[in-house]
Amino acid sequence: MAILALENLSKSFGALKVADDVSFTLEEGEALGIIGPNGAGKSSLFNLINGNLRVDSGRILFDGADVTRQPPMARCLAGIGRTFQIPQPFQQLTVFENLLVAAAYGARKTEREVSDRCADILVATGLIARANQPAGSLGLLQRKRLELARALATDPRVLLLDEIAGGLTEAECGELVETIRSIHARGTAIIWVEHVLHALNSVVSRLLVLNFGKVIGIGRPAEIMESQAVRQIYLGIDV
Amino acid sequence: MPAIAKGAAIKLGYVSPQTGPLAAFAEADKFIIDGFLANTQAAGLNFEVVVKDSQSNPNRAADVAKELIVDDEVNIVLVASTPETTNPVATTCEAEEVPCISTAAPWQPWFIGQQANPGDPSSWQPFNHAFHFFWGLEDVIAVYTNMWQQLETNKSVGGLFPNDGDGNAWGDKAVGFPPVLEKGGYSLNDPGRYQNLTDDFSAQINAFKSGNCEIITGVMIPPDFTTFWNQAKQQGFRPKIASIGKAILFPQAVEALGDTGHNLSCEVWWSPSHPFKSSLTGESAAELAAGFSKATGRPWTQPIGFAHALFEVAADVTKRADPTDSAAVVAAIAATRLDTIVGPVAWDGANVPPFAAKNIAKTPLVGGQWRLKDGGGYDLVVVDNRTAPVIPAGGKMEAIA
Amino acid sequence: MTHETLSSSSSQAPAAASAWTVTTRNRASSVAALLIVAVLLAGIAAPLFASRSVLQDLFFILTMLTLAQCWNLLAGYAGLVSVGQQAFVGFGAYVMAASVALGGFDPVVAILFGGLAAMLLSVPTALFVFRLHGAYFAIGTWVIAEVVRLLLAQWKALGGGTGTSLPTGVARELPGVRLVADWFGVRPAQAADMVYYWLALLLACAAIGFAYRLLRSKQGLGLAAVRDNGQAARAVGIDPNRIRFAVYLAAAFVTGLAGALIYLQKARISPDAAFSVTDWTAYVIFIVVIGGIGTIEGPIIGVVVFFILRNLFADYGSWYLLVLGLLGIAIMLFAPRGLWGLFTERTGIQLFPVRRILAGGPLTKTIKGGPHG
Amino acid sequence: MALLETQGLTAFYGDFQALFGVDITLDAGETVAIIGANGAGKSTLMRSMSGMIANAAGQVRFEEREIGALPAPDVMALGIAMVPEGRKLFPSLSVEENLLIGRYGRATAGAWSLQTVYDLFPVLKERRNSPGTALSGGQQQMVAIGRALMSNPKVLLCDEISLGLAPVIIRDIYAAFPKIRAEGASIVIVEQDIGQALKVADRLYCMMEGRVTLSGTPASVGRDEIHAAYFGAHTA
Amino acid sequence: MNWLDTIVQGILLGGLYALFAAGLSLVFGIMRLVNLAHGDLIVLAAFLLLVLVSALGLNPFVAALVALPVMYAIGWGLQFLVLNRTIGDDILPPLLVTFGLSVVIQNALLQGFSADSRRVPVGALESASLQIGPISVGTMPLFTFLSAVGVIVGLNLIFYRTGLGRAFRATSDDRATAGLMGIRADRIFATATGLAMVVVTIAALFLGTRANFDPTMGPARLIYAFEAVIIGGLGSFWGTLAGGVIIGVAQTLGAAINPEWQILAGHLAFLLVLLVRPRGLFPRALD
Ligand SMILES: Nc1ncnc2c1ncn2[C@@H]1O[C@H](COP(=O)(O)OP(=O)(O)OP(=O)(O)O)[C@@H](O)[C@H]1O
Ligand SMILES: Nc1ncnc2c1ncn2[C@@H]1O[C@H](COP(=O)(O)OP(=O)(O)OP(=O)(O)O)[C@@H](O)[C@H]1O
Ligand SMILES: [Mg+2]
Ligand SMILES: [Mg+2]
Repeated sequence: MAILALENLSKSFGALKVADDVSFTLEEGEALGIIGPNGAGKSSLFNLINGNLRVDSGRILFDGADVTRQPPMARCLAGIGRTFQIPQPFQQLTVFENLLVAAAYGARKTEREVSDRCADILVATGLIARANQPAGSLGLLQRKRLELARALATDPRVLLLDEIAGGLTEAECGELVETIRSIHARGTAIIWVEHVLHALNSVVSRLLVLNFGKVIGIGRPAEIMESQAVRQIYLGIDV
Repeated sequence: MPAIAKGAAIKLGYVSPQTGPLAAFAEADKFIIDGFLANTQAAGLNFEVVVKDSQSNPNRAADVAKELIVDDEVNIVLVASTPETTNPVATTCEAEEVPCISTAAPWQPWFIGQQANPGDPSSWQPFNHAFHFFWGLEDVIAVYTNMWQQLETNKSVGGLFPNDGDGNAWGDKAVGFPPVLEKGGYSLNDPGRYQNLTDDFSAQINAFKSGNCEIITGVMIPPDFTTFWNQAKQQGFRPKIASIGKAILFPQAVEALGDTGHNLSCEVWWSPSHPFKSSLTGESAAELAAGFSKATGRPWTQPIGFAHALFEVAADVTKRADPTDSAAVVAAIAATRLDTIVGPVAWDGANVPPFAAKNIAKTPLVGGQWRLKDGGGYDLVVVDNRTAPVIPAGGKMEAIA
Repeated sequence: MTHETLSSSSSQAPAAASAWTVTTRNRASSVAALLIVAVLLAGIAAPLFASRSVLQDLFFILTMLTLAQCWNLLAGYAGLVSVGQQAFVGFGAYVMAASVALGGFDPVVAILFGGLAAMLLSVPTALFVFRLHGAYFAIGTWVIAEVVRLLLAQWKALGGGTGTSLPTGVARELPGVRLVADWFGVRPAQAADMVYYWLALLLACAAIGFAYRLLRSKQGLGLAAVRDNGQAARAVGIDPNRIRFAVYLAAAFVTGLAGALIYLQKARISPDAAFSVTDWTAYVIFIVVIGGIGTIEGPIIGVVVFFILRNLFADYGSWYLLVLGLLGIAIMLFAPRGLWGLFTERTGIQLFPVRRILAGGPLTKTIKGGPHG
Repeated sequence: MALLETQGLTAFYGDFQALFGVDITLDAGETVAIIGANGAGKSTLMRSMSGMIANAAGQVRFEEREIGALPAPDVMALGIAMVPEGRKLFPSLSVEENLLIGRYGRATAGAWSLQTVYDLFPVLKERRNSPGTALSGGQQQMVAIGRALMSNPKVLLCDEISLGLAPVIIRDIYAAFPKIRAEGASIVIVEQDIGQALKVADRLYCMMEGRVTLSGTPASVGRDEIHAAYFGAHTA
Repeated sequence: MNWLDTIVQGILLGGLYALFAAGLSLVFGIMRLVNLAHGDLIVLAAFLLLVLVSALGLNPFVAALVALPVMYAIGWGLQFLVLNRTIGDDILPPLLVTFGLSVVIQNALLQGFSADSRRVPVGALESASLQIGPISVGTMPLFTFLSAVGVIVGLNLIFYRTGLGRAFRATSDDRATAGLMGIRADRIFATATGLAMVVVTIAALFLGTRANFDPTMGPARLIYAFEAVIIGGLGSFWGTLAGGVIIGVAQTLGAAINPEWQILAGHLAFLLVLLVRPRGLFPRALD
């Protein structure tokens, strides 16, 4: 059964369409990748799904329920977790507290109940050594890890990942892929926006291509990568 | 004189607005207190005056009154100048059961303003420890109407009363201007209470114009009156008479109006031409004023006389009672019969309604006009003394050009 | 950076769970707890040996401290920089005065009414100002306070713009005053001072206790998250407005109580005084910022500094304010985290720690540095 | 002769030491790449060279002149422009204004102007009047590069220039490098994508934990060496 | 024709408020600096004018020309030496420092000039008026309004049409990155405050000639100025003018109903606008 379904979603900023009649479904436990040129509307799509942006028209169904009009916090509680492309840590809280607050609210538990899980997530995301330092002192890539860790802490059923592999070394990238795979293995559905294709393709089972807010292709990664449109507009390989 | 026999100093507390927007009222304080101490010392009396600044702030006034009573343990609290300072101080003294003598605020805002329910006269209570001497609204109304009678007008009056201690009292339907003016055959056009520091008076000017008012009266703070007066001129509204309380009390305020201050009229509480003498020093009013100008280089102002008189009363009271016995002091204040530099002061209930008879003593009031001097600057000339004939008039009422 | 899969955490094995510990306490805070109890006991007993003038000073300090804690809760923790707290001081005071003077209620009941009324007022206020952000919020709250002041200045039964005094006997009707006067053999005015003082002490302790409990709760953490980044807070399931609303209401309630108590003690009320932005907000901001915003200790230090300054310079007229202004500027420029911030930076001591420190597991070996890293 | 060089550069964030005596050189006309794991101190090095943070010890020399103590605007006026990590466009300025502001502190004539920048990144011309931050990440990166070029700098410092960009855009941007070099700017790039870095760089430095652990030309250093320099000898 | 007159007077009053607000708007828009001392700075400028007029016998308008560079320098120095240190994401430090400054200016003026209320005389111009149809319009209020429009036009040109204006906006967005563009943020801020002080001097000229002023009267007008800025929307100068006019007209209309409502009506208009448009009438696209 589909855990997330987008039906004819549209959104524009003035004349600029960032989502143009977007429809697709995400099956329970599926990992879907989204690629597309810069400015295609990928991050905006995430903002629509998690409620940061209001849709102009269309519906969003989560687990069968219409969440189109719900505010972001309600969607988080329902089970939609996300990371931000430009990291938005709680600067004055420590790394650990960032997770603690996300877990306590996002999973509706007490601090005590979630603290061990938060510590484990810190270990898994390689942030444990920074646990007690203010998040504001992290460098960019560590902030991205914190984004992932914090989203995980909310115990999501669907996890939206926005460009978290950029800027990693090969080895780090490999670690990240392992981490995401293990999250996926636990049954969490994932939508991952990423330009680092080899990482993306080693995790996702379907790939969606967005251009000017329109879905121009969706299918198995291998097929998509071979398609002429993708080669032209995204990879820049002339055919 | 029991206190002096013991050799301990008599402690007077004094509160006035020495800083802040009302500071002009307290300008002469230092001069007066220095003179008072020098004089009493020469007479072998041992006074100590603890001076506190209310900073023109009612919160602060209440605090310093408490300090005087609790920390300095003064025998009597003296307080002067505008309800913003006198009322919190008197209220505190009343609660602390410490004798308090107050002045330089019309008695209605002082007395009624301290009642729990000012709107309900039947609930008003006299005070046990707080006493006040000054004139009242009935006096200023009498003075104004007397002045107005000297000129031919249509008896249509425009009122400018702000929503503050003075304005509410002056505009009060029961004890303020409206009932008396009505009796005197005047029609009062009162558009309503405005807030102080208003930037536009076109509503009032329009109302006065359509009511064809030839007389303007009110109790305003100086910036507001200037705004009003200028705007009135710009809008072509030219009354024959403008009798304004507070705003044109001080010569500096009138000078700020440029040439347009000529023949504005106001009440005169005290002037160098008042025929009274200090019970402390024997100085005449003119001598006191001259002494102040000489010492400070500033022109005389009306509050000087009252600040001086306040200390006269205090000195007199302590002569008649043991200052450390507050009940005796209160009794002595109530029994005061003293000729001061602002006239006779006695809490004998004369000319005061019964509910306030115990706490209020009245001093004489006359009317005056500001006249442009030849070389620039203004003179305050007494133009109507029918309310207090002992005070000589210096001229007749003139219409504004 | 060793890699580990999440499988261990997902099963939430008890063995793994026991490896971690989370604490907020440190050694200084345990000592502090003792210290606080001692100060509290001394505070309760103070009227037995302190003079009236000291009691009055303490009353001032305690009520200002209460206001400062409330403002700190808003600005320091909830990111709501209000310049309009005088609305709640004044409204609480006015409702108290009306209950006493017009309604004939017992003064202590009237204080409660004052607090409740301030809280009621804060509901529509919050609905409005929560739509605004940053400086807009600050100015919005200020304007609302002005509006409330101007409206109450039209309340003729309480003297309009002139204001009014409470009935003279009110202090003596305070519950317990007669009892205290009899027990200690003091004049009613002094007994009243003692009762006022205890009420102020109670209020200040309640304010501090409430703030500290809040900060150590899940809600406190949520509040900090909202302050740091509202959008991210929403994305992890925190409803920023709900949590801020609750804090705003609570702060209004306590501020209203403090306002009512202050004016009950002053026994005279007028709109200009009760809604003074300088007395009830500017000085309070000064206290919090001087002491150290966003800490419980800061306002305590701040109020003491403010009190000392006030007493040192108050008799120098405008020079006093001039010096106060210059000092405020200087502290802000050279110690922007306040005096307490300066102190903790040097020593790492916190009397009311709220930071959750993770320990155990591999951390015990690798973590170094003080509480601020 | 070195155009820009650092000697014994040391930098701190509070108590935390981020650089430990870093020496690098950039010769005129050269492109140098700096690679390293995240947190290695690459951005810190760039910030030190551009005057954004103060150096605790050591020297930065530009055209034989010590500039380590100069604040960012002065460094920029000498001809060192930076494309900061995370783009950092000005939200209240339109795209075109964002470009124009690039020459505020140094309006030297040269190859780069609005026209030539638009030629380099045609998509920017279409969106010239929209607010800079309403662009997508990749478009913003183009503006950030264009903005730095507008001052016709002698040295261009690019921090994580391909981060978050679609492959086609990375290709476009790197395609612009020869042009940028041809117009006379020397370039320092910080790049995680070693493949990319090796393609454009004349020389490279590898950093780890605040130190330079390896330097050389792309031809001379092998993958293994780079790997060792990234993670230290023990994990190699 | 009372209603028409009321509205015209309100618009003219709005000009005065807009003039008070324009400098604030500039500083607020660029530095997010809530300058609580703005009102006191206007009063300070008014005293400067007073000194120039009374000591040197200058015509007030000439005195204003002399005062402009002085106030510019004061503003520049104040920003460069003091306020720059407080600028950041947090609105509190500038709030506190400018509040301290406000207290300092007030009390220094009290020491220097006493609490007397003063006035800058402009002679016959004070009471002069123009008769336009049934309405008489005071010459000085008209001047005030026209100056406000002039100031707004000027600020708009500088802010949106010049390199300096771009630098203002860039610095307001991100100081550190502006540094990379060769912009010296501290000088840009100082220039902005200097410019604001030029506007303040113009405001002081019309405040000082309109009514009495004394050292403590600054804060009373400050709130209207803030309201005008916020109604207009951050960074929009035309919005500031509109805001001033809205408050002015609301006040005169309120007063026409009952003077008790005069000031209240202005505040209520402000609240009403914000209720409908929480970011003001003409907010900048991104903030
Ligand atoms: N503002 C700051 N305050 C404190 N520490 C910082 C700050 N910025 C960076 N650091 C720390 O300094 C070290 C070096 O950071 P830097 O940003 O220079 O690394 P980098 O090599 O650019 O990494 P990345 O690939 O993540 O951008 C890191 O450990 C980082 O946590
Ligand atoms: N708040 C906004 N107002 C106006 N336009 C916006 C806004 N947010 C995004 N856009 C525009 O919408 C388009 C899509 O942006 P979005 O951030 O979704 O792209 P993206 O696909 O995530 O790109 P990238 O891969 O570069 O992150 C871009 O052209 C951007 O300029
Ligand atoms: Mg994106
Ligand atoms: Mg970096």
